[in-house]
Amino acid sequence: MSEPIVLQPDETFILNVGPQHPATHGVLRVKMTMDGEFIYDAETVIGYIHRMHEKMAENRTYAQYLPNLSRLDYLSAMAYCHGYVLAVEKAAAIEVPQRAEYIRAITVEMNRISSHLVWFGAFVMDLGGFSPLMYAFDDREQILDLLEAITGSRLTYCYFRFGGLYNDIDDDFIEGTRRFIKRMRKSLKMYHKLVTTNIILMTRLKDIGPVSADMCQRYGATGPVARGSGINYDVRRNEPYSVYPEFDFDIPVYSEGDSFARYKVRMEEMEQSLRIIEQGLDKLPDGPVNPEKKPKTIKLPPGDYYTAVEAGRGSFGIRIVSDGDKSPYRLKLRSPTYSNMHLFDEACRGMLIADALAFMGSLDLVIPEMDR
Amino acid sequence: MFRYFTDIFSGLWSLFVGMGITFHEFFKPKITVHYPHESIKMTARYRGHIELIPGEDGQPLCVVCGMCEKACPSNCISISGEKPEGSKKKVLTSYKLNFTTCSLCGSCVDSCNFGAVRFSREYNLASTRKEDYHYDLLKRLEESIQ
Amino acid sequence: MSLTLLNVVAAVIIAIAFVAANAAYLVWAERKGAGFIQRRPGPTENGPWGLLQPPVDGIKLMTKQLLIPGGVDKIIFVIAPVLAMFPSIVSFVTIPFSDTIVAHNVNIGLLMIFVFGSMSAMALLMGGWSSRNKYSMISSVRAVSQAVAYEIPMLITAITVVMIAGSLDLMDIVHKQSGGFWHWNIWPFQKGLFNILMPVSFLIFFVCSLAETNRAPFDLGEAESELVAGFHTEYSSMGFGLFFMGEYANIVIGACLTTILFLGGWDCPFGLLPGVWWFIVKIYILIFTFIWIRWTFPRTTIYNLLNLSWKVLIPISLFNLLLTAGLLKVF
Amino acid sequence: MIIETVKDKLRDLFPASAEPAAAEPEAEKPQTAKAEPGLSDCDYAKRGYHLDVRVSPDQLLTAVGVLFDHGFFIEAITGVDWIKDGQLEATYDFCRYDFDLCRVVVRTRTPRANPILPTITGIYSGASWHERETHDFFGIVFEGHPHLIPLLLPEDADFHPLLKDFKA
Repeated sequence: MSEPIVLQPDETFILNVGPQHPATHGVLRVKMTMDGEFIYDAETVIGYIHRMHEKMAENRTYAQYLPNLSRLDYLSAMAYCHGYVLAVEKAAAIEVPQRAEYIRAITVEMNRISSHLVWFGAFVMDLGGFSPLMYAFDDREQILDLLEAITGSRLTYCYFRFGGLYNDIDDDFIEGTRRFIKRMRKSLKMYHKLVTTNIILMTRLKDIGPVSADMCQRYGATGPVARGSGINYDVRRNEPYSVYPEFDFDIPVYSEGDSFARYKVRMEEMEQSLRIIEQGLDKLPDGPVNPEKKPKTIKLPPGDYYTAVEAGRGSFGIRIVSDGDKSPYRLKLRSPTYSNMHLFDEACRGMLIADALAFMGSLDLVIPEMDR
Repeated sequence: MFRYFTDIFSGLWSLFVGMGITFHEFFKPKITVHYPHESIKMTARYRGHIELIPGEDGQPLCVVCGMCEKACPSNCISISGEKPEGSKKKVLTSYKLNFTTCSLCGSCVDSCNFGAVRFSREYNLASTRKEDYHYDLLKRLEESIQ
Repeated sequence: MSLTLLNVVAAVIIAIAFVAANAAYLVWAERKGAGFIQRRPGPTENGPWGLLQPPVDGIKLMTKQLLIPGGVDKIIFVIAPVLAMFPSIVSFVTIPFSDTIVAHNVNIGLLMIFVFGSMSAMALLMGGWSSRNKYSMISSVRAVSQAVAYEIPMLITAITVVMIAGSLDLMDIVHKQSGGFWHWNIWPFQKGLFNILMPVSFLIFFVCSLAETNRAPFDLGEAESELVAGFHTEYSSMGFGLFFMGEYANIVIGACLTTILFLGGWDCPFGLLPGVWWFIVKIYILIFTFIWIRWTFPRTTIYNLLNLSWKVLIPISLFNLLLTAGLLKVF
Repeated sequence: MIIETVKDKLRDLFPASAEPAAAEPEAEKPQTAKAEPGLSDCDYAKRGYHLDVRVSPDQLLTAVGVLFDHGFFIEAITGVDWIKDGQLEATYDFCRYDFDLCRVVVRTRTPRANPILPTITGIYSGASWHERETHDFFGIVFEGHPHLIPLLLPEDADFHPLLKDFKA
């Protein structure tokens, strides 16, 4: 890393990165004030694909809102649906069969791996390496095939229902998942040899984009961004929900706070997710996946309810304010990327543009989720 | 000084390891499917747009209860039926699906208590006009039976 | 006199044809290679194995409108792509493919190639500067600092070889290495001197030619994930096409030069049947390595690149120069 | 326990209702009734948070400052339009990074006709976007916010879509 450079505010020019730029992965715009190749100041402009999901919730019944959740973060749609069904089940006191909870955990973890694989590929592509993207997509394709076989779609699953699931899993899925776990472990080793230990990648990521724990607190960063800064925070552990207390898994935490720490956190999370899936398949109980009596119309008792789950990118929270009607009075979606991206403005000051874009990649952005 | 050379050497070695992996991948079989020339098997639970299920007499099983219409989050289903003289059941006269706003969530299939709708297996839909996606599912059913 | 003029004209025409054909089919090879490395088939639709893809691409590029954005420095903007292509064609005139196949051998051939090689950095600077685009401007500045940093170790390494051969004439350099692969400059023992740094020299030269041609992992000028398309962001149609062909022509020159300086030119590895085919085989192996590297590694940043050049490549190549000079004096 | 510490600190804000706010029956009545300032424990298993702090706008900064000092991070800021009361409520969610789980909700209300609240960007820098978003959706003006321009809505948006009387 170069010495800190004193930037001259009067010799700057403004560089508009985005809304259409290869590194922004969607329509995100960063207005950078540049001094040569160094960033003097940056202002992130979001909202280009804002769809007002929160207003939609007010006009729909609880069940009708289910498909919307997959459209927030299209890469780990399962976790978002999970958060929503958990929130409603908690408030309406709906019992969920154990088998359904296990299948939920398994599919959510598979989706987390697929989401991290896209991040891995796209991140290395941000850094200029192309082939890892293709290898990662090859592995992700296996997950999508498995999930497609049980849910019927490849990206916007809409698989969870209040109190249960859309339908049960079959033996093919279990067998296929076990095969996938073996394959994925092999691929992860390959990724480590090809990418993690690569000297070019290491020099590009080490000491780049430091995010301190204090900054995380001020901005409310969660997920791998916080865990890369030495904060041991994972909603699955800190605030156990669903059947996660019954699994034995580690939360990878690195204290460096640089892009490489975030990279390592996500790579290890994939391994931990594999462990969870394996245990889930071993422990999978028999029984129905839907409650005896499926609730027809759902009405929550008046009051407000908060539920958080660990999505692919951090803590995803749902606040439902109910007035006893069959649609929510107010529904707030707390998306993790929104908070994670917010610290970019402060953190990227004084960086080279190439480093800043690598840093942006390490935050793992999904723009539709940020804009909602 | 020693560190300087070990750094260079280990860096160089990591590069050669990476090249070894890509060289290995070079000779592995291809994994892509050449879409128009070949296609993959469709899964049993594939979600296409919905279609009506015919009964044994070839008529739709639908009893025009309107549950799917109500369940749809984006109001893309509109159905109507009438009660013919001397019959107890309502008979479906039209089942319109506006596929432009459908998000394939399956709420309609879930909500149907009579098992009258299911997902079709249509996947290669392409058109330049919006109107082509306003389906008349009843007509589609009649055509498929003929 | 007229005969010589005719010679030169014919040579230039052949060189242009060779460069164009190479550039076109290297794009194909690049895409095929990338595809194979990434486990997909690459272009397949046009002709057998997609072999008709390059002409089709060429037609597409030529039929597109040549857009000149408002506010650009028109003259420089138009000259830049030509300047990217021109030096590589001229360089080919002096490159000997075999004992007999050389357009016009000059006794300072190596120097001439380096002179024209430096001009390609000029083209990038002019293209980026005149485009009136901030990305292009950053890219052009990067390209120049990169060219400056990498020409030094490249030249020093070349001088080492020139000292061993005792000539700037490319023909002579190849002749000195004839008679089996153990005589090539890449190996530590040849002509009675024992210089263990020669393989390192070869690596340095190869890395420098990667950087010199703006190839990954040193494609900072283009850096599509940072600078959109770098210096040719604003170019369309054949303006872009010329930059593109210039890049591939430079790759061929880099491979030719590496082959001549270190791999014995058209010399057979076993001392049998020397000829142009060996030369072709060698340069295409090197070009494959270029492609292979591009699809394996991520891109470096500008300061890592300068660190590598000034802290690693230049000291080692300088040391090698001294060592070789000393050894030549002693033996 | 962090809950006790925070509660003790926050109780200073409410001299009048310092006596057992916790004793307040866990409301099944509509939210609108719980408008008066106070502090109450919540059933975590049902509500999803432990502590419900209702402050008046001028106490907001003190309450948030207490939470910042105790290592809370900001989850989200949002609003609720209580159109029947003629009030807008701003809701601040806080949580902690360590295993001493404690979720705190700070609410404050402001009249619907002229919604003005102090900004907390001085304490939590990350509140900036959340406040801008709340400004977009509800029209609440955060006084002292450095850059209160539309974030998610278009730059020239003059409507506030999450107000209950908003018609598209």
